[in-house]
Amino acid sequence: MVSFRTAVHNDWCPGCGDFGILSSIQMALAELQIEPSRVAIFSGIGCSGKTPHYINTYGIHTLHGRSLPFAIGAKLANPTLTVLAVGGDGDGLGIGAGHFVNTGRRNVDFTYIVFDNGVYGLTKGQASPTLARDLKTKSLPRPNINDAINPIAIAVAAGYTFIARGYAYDTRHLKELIKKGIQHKGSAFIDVLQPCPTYNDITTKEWFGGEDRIVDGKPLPRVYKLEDEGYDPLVKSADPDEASRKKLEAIAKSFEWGERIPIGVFYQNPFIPSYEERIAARIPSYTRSPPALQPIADKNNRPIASIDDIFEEFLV
Amino acid sequence: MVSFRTAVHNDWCPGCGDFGILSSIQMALAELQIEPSRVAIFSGIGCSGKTPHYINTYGIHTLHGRSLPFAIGAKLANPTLTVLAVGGDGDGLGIGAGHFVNTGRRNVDFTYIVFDNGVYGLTKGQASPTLARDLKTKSLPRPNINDAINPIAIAVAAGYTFIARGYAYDTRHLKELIKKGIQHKGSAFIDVLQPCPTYNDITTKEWFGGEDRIVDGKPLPRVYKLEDEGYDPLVKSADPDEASRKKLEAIAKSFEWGERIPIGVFYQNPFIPSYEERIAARIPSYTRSPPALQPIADKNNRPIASIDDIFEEFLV
Amino acid sequence: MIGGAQGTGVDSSANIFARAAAMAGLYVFGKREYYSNIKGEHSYFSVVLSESPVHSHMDEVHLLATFDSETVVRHAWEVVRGGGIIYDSMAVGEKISKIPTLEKIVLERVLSRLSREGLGDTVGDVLELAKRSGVALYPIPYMELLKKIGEVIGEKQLSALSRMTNVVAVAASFTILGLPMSALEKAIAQVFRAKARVVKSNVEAANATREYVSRNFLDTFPFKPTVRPTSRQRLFISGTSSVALGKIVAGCRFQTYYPITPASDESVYLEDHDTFNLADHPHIEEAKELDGKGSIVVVQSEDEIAAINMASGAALAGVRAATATSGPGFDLMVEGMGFAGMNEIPVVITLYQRGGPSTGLPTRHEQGELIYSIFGGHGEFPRIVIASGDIEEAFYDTIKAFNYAERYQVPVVHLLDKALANSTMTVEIFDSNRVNIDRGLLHTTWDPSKGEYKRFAFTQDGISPRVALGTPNGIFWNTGDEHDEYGHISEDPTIRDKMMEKRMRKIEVADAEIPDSERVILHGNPDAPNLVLSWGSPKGAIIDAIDYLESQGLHFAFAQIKVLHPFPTRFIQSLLPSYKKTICVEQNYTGQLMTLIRARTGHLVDHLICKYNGRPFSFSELRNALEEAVLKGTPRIVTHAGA
Amino acid sequence: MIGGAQGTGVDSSANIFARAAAMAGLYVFGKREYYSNIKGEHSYFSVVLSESPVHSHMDEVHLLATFDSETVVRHAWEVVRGGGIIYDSMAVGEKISKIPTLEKIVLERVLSRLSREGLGDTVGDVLELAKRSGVALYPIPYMELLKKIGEVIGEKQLSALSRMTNVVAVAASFTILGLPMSALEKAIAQVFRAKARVVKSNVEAANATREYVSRNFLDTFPFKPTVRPTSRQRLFISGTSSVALGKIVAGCRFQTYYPITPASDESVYLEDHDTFNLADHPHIEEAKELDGKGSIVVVQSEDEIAAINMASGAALAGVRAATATSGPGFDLMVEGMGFAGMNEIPVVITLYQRGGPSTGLPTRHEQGELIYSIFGGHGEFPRIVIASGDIEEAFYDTIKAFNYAERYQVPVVHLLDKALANSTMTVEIFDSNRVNIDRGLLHTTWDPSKGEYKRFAFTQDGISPRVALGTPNGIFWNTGDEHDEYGHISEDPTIRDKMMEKRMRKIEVADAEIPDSERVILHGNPDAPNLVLSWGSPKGAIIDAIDYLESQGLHFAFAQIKVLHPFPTRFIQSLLPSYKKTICVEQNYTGQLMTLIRARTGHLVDHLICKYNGRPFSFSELRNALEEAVLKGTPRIVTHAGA
Ligand SMILES: Cc1ncc(C[n+]2csc(CCOP(=O)(O)OP(=O)(O)O)c2C)c(N)n1
Ligand SMILES: Cc1ncc(C[n+]2csc(CCOP(=O)(O)OP(=O)(O)O)c2C)c(N)n1
Ligand code: SF4
Ligand code: SF4
Ligand SMILES: [Mg+2]
Ligand SMILES: [Mg+2]
Repeated sequence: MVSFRTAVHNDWCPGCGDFGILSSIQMALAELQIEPSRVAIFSGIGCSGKTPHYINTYGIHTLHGRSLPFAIGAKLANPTLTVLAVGGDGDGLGIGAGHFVNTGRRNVDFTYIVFDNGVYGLTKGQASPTLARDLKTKSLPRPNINDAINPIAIAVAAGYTFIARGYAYDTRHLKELIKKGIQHKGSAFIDVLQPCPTYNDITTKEWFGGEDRIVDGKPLPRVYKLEDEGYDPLVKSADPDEASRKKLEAIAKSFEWGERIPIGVFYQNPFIPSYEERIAARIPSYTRSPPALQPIADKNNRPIASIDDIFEEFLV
Repeated sequence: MVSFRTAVHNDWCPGCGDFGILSSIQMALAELQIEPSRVAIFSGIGCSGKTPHYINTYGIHTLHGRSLPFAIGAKLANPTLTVLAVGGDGDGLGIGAGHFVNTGRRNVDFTYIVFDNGVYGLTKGQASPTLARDLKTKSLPRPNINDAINPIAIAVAAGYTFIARGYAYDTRHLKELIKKGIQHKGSAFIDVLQPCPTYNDITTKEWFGGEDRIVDGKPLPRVYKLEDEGYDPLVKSADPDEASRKKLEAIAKSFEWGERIPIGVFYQNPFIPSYEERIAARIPSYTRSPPALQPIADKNNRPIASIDDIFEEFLV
Repeated sequence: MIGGAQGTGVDSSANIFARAAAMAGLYVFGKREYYSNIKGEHSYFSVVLSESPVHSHMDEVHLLATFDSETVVRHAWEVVRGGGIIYDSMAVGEKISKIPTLEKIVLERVLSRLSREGLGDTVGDVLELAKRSGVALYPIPYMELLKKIGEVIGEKQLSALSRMTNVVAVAASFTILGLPMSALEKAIAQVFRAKARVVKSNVEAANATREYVSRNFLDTFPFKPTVRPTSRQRLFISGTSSVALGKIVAGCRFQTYYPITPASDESVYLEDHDTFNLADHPHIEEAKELDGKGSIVVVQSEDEIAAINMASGAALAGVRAATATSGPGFDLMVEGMGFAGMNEIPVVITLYQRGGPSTGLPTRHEQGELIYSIFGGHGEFPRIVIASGDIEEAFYDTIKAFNYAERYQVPVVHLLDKALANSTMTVEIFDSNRVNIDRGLLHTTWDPSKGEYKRFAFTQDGISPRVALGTPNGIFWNTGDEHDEYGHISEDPTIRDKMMEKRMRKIEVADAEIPDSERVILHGNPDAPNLVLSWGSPKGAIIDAIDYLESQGLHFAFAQIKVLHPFPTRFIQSLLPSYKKTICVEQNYTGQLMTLIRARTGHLVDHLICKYNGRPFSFSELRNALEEAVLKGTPRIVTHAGA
Repeated sequence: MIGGAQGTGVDSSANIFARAAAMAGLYVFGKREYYSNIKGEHSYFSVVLSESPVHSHMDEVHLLATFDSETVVRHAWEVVRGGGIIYDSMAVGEKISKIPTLEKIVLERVLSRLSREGLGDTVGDVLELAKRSGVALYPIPYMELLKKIGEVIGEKQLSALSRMTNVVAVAASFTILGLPMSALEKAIAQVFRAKARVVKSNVEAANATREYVSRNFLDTFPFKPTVRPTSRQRLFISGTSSVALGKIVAGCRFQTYYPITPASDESVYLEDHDTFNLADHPHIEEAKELDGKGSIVVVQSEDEIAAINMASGAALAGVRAATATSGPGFDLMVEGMGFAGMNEIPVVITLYQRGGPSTGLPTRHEQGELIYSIFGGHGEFPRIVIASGDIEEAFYDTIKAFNYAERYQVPVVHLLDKALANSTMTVEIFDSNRVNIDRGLLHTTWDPSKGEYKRFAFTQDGISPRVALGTPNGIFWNTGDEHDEYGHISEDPTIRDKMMEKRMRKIEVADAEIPDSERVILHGNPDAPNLVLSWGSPKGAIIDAIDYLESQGLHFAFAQIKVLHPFPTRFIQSLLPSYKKTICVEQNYTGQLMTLIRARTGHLVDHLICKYNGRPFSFSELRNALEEAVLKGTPRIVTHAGA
């Protein structure tokens, strides 16, 4: 199996949930047997933003909150690439929330993984948009003043067609989610519960693992798998009413938090055309000859586009 | 009753839905008997953005997509003001979507009215984020390539505590919604269906009014009132499960579109503390003495803040 | 000049008129003014016709065609002695104060002037005043005439008929100007292409109007242009369309935009023309495979931040990518531009300047972003900034912008402005054979035997071999952080120094490589004692003005600076001392080119002619201002023309 | 110098050390270097102690205190002959190549140097080399010593003990430097305030260490500072805290921020101190009503766009409002800044410059935004840009920023930088009596008998009476569009001209009103033949360097420009000709002040000393560079010090 590792020194804190996400991505790509040079991973800024440097594919570590526009630009220019975007919760749902919402409207075929740790890690632990109100992590001088947003519900309302939640320490499960996300034709959003041992002492590995609730001598984990309870996220027809029903189920599930926290696929709708398909409906040659693969000059470096017939409307 | 009219020439197109929203706002303020100088209305850029110039209150016509941060800044600086924000769907849900989502986390006590016309009016009719995919308004060279987002569902997921939809041509109903929104303690979001006769020839006044479906010689309107069907949007206890149930009902209602389009209040939760209350929990003097009302200098223009005790930590 | 309320067809009638005049063999320059409004506010077109090439509009109006009272009230004053006004004979009784869209300040100005002349307060009084100053009046009973036409073409609906008011006004103008109706018919046919019925009824209306005008008015109009029919075809085209065509020819295959005036016209045009033919060169195998079709993907993004960053993402995938915007949108793009600078991504930003600051005057003109486009964005990174002087240049410069971007692997800001964007002009047919495509060090494959691929390999000239995402053996990384040759984050001070120097060296190389002749165009009289310096769209009015002044014995050379960054320092430095008086002409308050020249050369230009009321320089005011600068020595001249 | 891995207490030990030295009566300057990383990467503090005021760090290290091998390997080279290195005696055998956080390029440098000297590849070899060049070695068996201490204080947990490594290193340094342990005890007590147990065990550890060091090493350290106890207290404070205190005193009651290094420390500090006392002036009625408490609302926004616009919204409500950010955030603020300029909103932007472009070197130093802060944002609008030279100035300048903002009703950019933000320094206690609050034309009521309120009333000096939202009879409008005196949209060209002139006039008025003495500070020898020109934080190193060079017979005057816009053109123009050589010193690549001086005065400064490797100028390198500029005449000198 091809390795997706790089020799770059990884400087995340010991025990950071990011490691689990990184290896899940690497495993998913390896198992899907994608040639490393056919993949491009875009990230934002944050601890999470460093991820692409640790993966042996094209890695574009963009600006804070902007991984989605970059990723979409690249994918639309060359739809033959496998495109992923990764980044923090502050990055994607705080400063990047506008792109997050509007990306749902397009259904570009790519996969977006949010490292959801409840804090702004790299800037020393301020509250991120997913931290619940009144929580006071050890990095905060006062309890959090803002309510948390619900990323799963927003993704549903925005129009994502594959919506899932993973857990950073269940790499095998997360890897499968990522594989499904990549294989899904359309925009896949995966919210990953990612403990940050340095700043977030509330939603910790121990808490998710239920180490505070010992039953029969064993911790009773808070995290459970939707698929284990027979939850079916898949829309099976193009009927919009079915989609609406499934969306409501997904949102209902997203409200579960605290004692039981679902992970797995919340919603998947394969019946919405991807943006690439929508472009192809306008521009028939798009699939065969997308922007990045079109020739633009001849061997003498002369432009090959001919605008003579366009001139018609301007000739006087 | 005080008049909220100004002498400024109104240059909206004849028949524009904006007129109905404007007069609903004016009536709501007048009926609530708020003194004009106690109100500040913030707007974005677009046809809708011109609204404050036509209302005799403090009117701040801000930048494209930025009415919410301005409004929130003013309200938090002086919570004794009645603050409204108004703007287009492109303004609020396109370029402004990040503020829209993150404003839900705060529950600042103000009212936000979106003029939802499906197009970017002032820039000549491009598709806005609420226009459904494949629709081709007369202003578009090709059918719309993006899916519409669902503003009601996003507002729910983001945390708004009062969520309603109005119709620009039912000014009496809309006026009541606006009054309720203003009276609600927290962030009120009102999505207003606003026909744009110049560019949007699809979701027109005639369409909303059902003039294409004549029953018994009368048009059968698409728009109906939630309250007429006994829908109850109000959360009645602080129990989060009740709130979750009401949220799901609101979202379920938001999926109705096409043959029947609900207007009215979708969701209201009076149990979430406002941002002002949250600040007051940190800063006890906030309510009595908010930022804009604090004295900062004595009569000789000397600063009155004393930092001597803060020095303690720095003294060497 | 043609004026009326927005949304009533001012645009299309001006378009028909100008096109018809051009088809008759004249050179045409058209300028459009409109409010930031969709319907109802006043808008007007000024069209200059000439037997020789013309590059600007003038303040003097010779023939004013109006549909509504507002246009009469606003513009009658501009008509010269001997000129004429076409107007609706039914509207003369209207009270001026009843015109809702007339600003209070304008209303007061008009009424006080009328009362000073002992006149009343109606539209008719304005016309009376015009008549007193030697202007010919051409009252036309639009509705009556249209009804008659309706009888001929079998159309009774008033709304359909009134849509032809435009053509009536145009045909009346054509008749008064003595221009051939055949050209008008041709223009109508072109504009209403594919709508045969519309063409037919408009032609009927035009003919009926001609008949009416010939019958009712004496043929004494003194400003008739001489028509010399020519077989050479030209283009009659606007700035935004010219840039759009430039992008297609340049090989730009990905464009992003967020709607904004006046930039989005370009993107909407491209959207409308997103597939096009490829030239039938026998040796282009690829063209055949594509059935001879090329295409450009145009994406309307959620904001300008997304627009620039999507374009950069696409550029990383190897396509020539661009975005187009105006001031407020550019503000939101500077962070992304910095990323492109840091990661050496060739991306083109087409920046249509408009009246600022802030939302400013969204539909009006200004050149406010010269210094900003050179220094905007935090930190220091290489970029190239170019400005086009007219619609024809805009086409060729667009192609250059992409060549610079790829050759130097930098973001390129292509400065245009509202005046250029919304003007229309007769130009020589664009010649794609004059241009070439320079993709710089873009490698389509990477041979690993040449060594490991390093995206930011240190090289002599700072330019590193580039590959697109997806290239086998070409894996690289990008980061906005300082980085090593692979593109991995590095905070090492030595690497930092080398990387910073590598990037900045590219601008030194560009400065050395791009010839002065491409960076500064010298116009006018090279032996003149006076030198005008300018950039961008004032070019047209300057050329027309110095041309005129030359004939009056005042001599000017004119250096049009096209590459603003890297600034042609050596050339300008050597040029300046040869002139007695130097004069900057630009449309902003502070004199940004003047500041830039001083920053780069130390030289303080003697005079500044500037304007910031939102209306472009006219030939007339530059003629006067240049004269004043040279003859009276006024150091700062602010001009104010335009309504 | 104290170094170690991030997250292991380098910060707090440096803090204790520096504070203790200051408490002993010394002047202290501390500089902090760290990676954009949370845990594990190398970070270090350099602390300069002096009997007289000190304003900068130096390259030469006299005593290096290390906890980890990496610090030894990176910094041993910087220790001067006669200096000393404190290190963990257990780590000498470690292979250098095993240090994971050492960049390849550093590793290679170190290994090749060792092998050139015929040495091996362990930490011990580095120490051996140091010893060969006359450096004293102070091996300390940290763990062993800590265990012993543990026995004394009854603590067995290793993790708790190892947290005291810091104090051991500090106490060892104190002992070697011959500084009084009483000061160290005081500093420990202050830093661990409220944690009595921690204080106690740390003091025990310090004493045990002193004993160990005295017992094991000869007291021969040659660089001992002389301690002259003083009764006058001073502050030992960082740049971000200094600005925060300035905001409280200035009356800033609303601050917004979005997290970003190095700016957010200021906002987090304010959040932590959001209520404070009001002075007990008997005549302040209001203060009593508020129970003597003032407060500031600090809002963490969703992005920097929201941050600037919330601050403007608050400013409209009448409060003094500010936002603080760094380069990338400032990019996102320029549109909002333009709105504030257009609507004459007084808002303060505290801009902490850091290494650019793009994400750049987020935790490193640069002065990259001078020109950008003056010209950033589309179109032209008035603003004021000021820069502080050191931590003490930063306090007073913060108050000035608000006064300028309200007096001229403009956005003010207050330029600071990473070096200033994260340095700590002993300064005189801030004196609030030296400052006043100037709220300009802010009216708390509007008397309608004075006439209708017009927010943008045309006045002589362009400044209009201002009221806050909510003021009875004061209703006004704002719009980013050009507007009339009420704030309603206007596209009339005449109003446009007048409004543009009104706004821009305010900057002319500021230029006329703000005295030169407030805009340029002259330091050094006024009769010197050489003039240094600079802005911002290089001030400290320049003062120390020219002070030293003066004693060496090289004379310099130094003009520190504090108000960068409006630029003190007349003053600088009159100053420059009096000097033989002029030298710009600044931390960027292109020489932005040099460019600005040329743009404003036409004068080309003779020499540029610049640096862009992310580390601030040291006293040492400026001493050398200034000498080189003057003696060798090198026109451009780039310096490279710092690890
Ligand atoms: C425009 C801009 N604003 C602010 C920053 C500073 N910044 C760097 S990382 C970061 C937050 C990271 O938080 P998150 O996205 O949750 O990622 P995490 O570190 O938790 O993985 C911020 C605000 C920036 N780089 N750019
Ligand atoms: C940053 C920025 N980008 C673009 C624009 C141009 N612009 C003006 S109005 C408008 C769209 C308005 O659409 P919408 O918000 O739906 O309001 P409507 O006109 O439909 O009421 C845009 C994009 C702008 N003013 N600022
Ligand atoms: S700060 Fe938190 S998120 Fe960042 S690397 Fe450390 S543990 Fe991970
Ligand atoms: S364009 Fe549409 S939204 Fe704008 S004023 Fe006209 S009708 Fe109303
Ligand atoms: Mg995070
Ligand atoms: Mg709209």
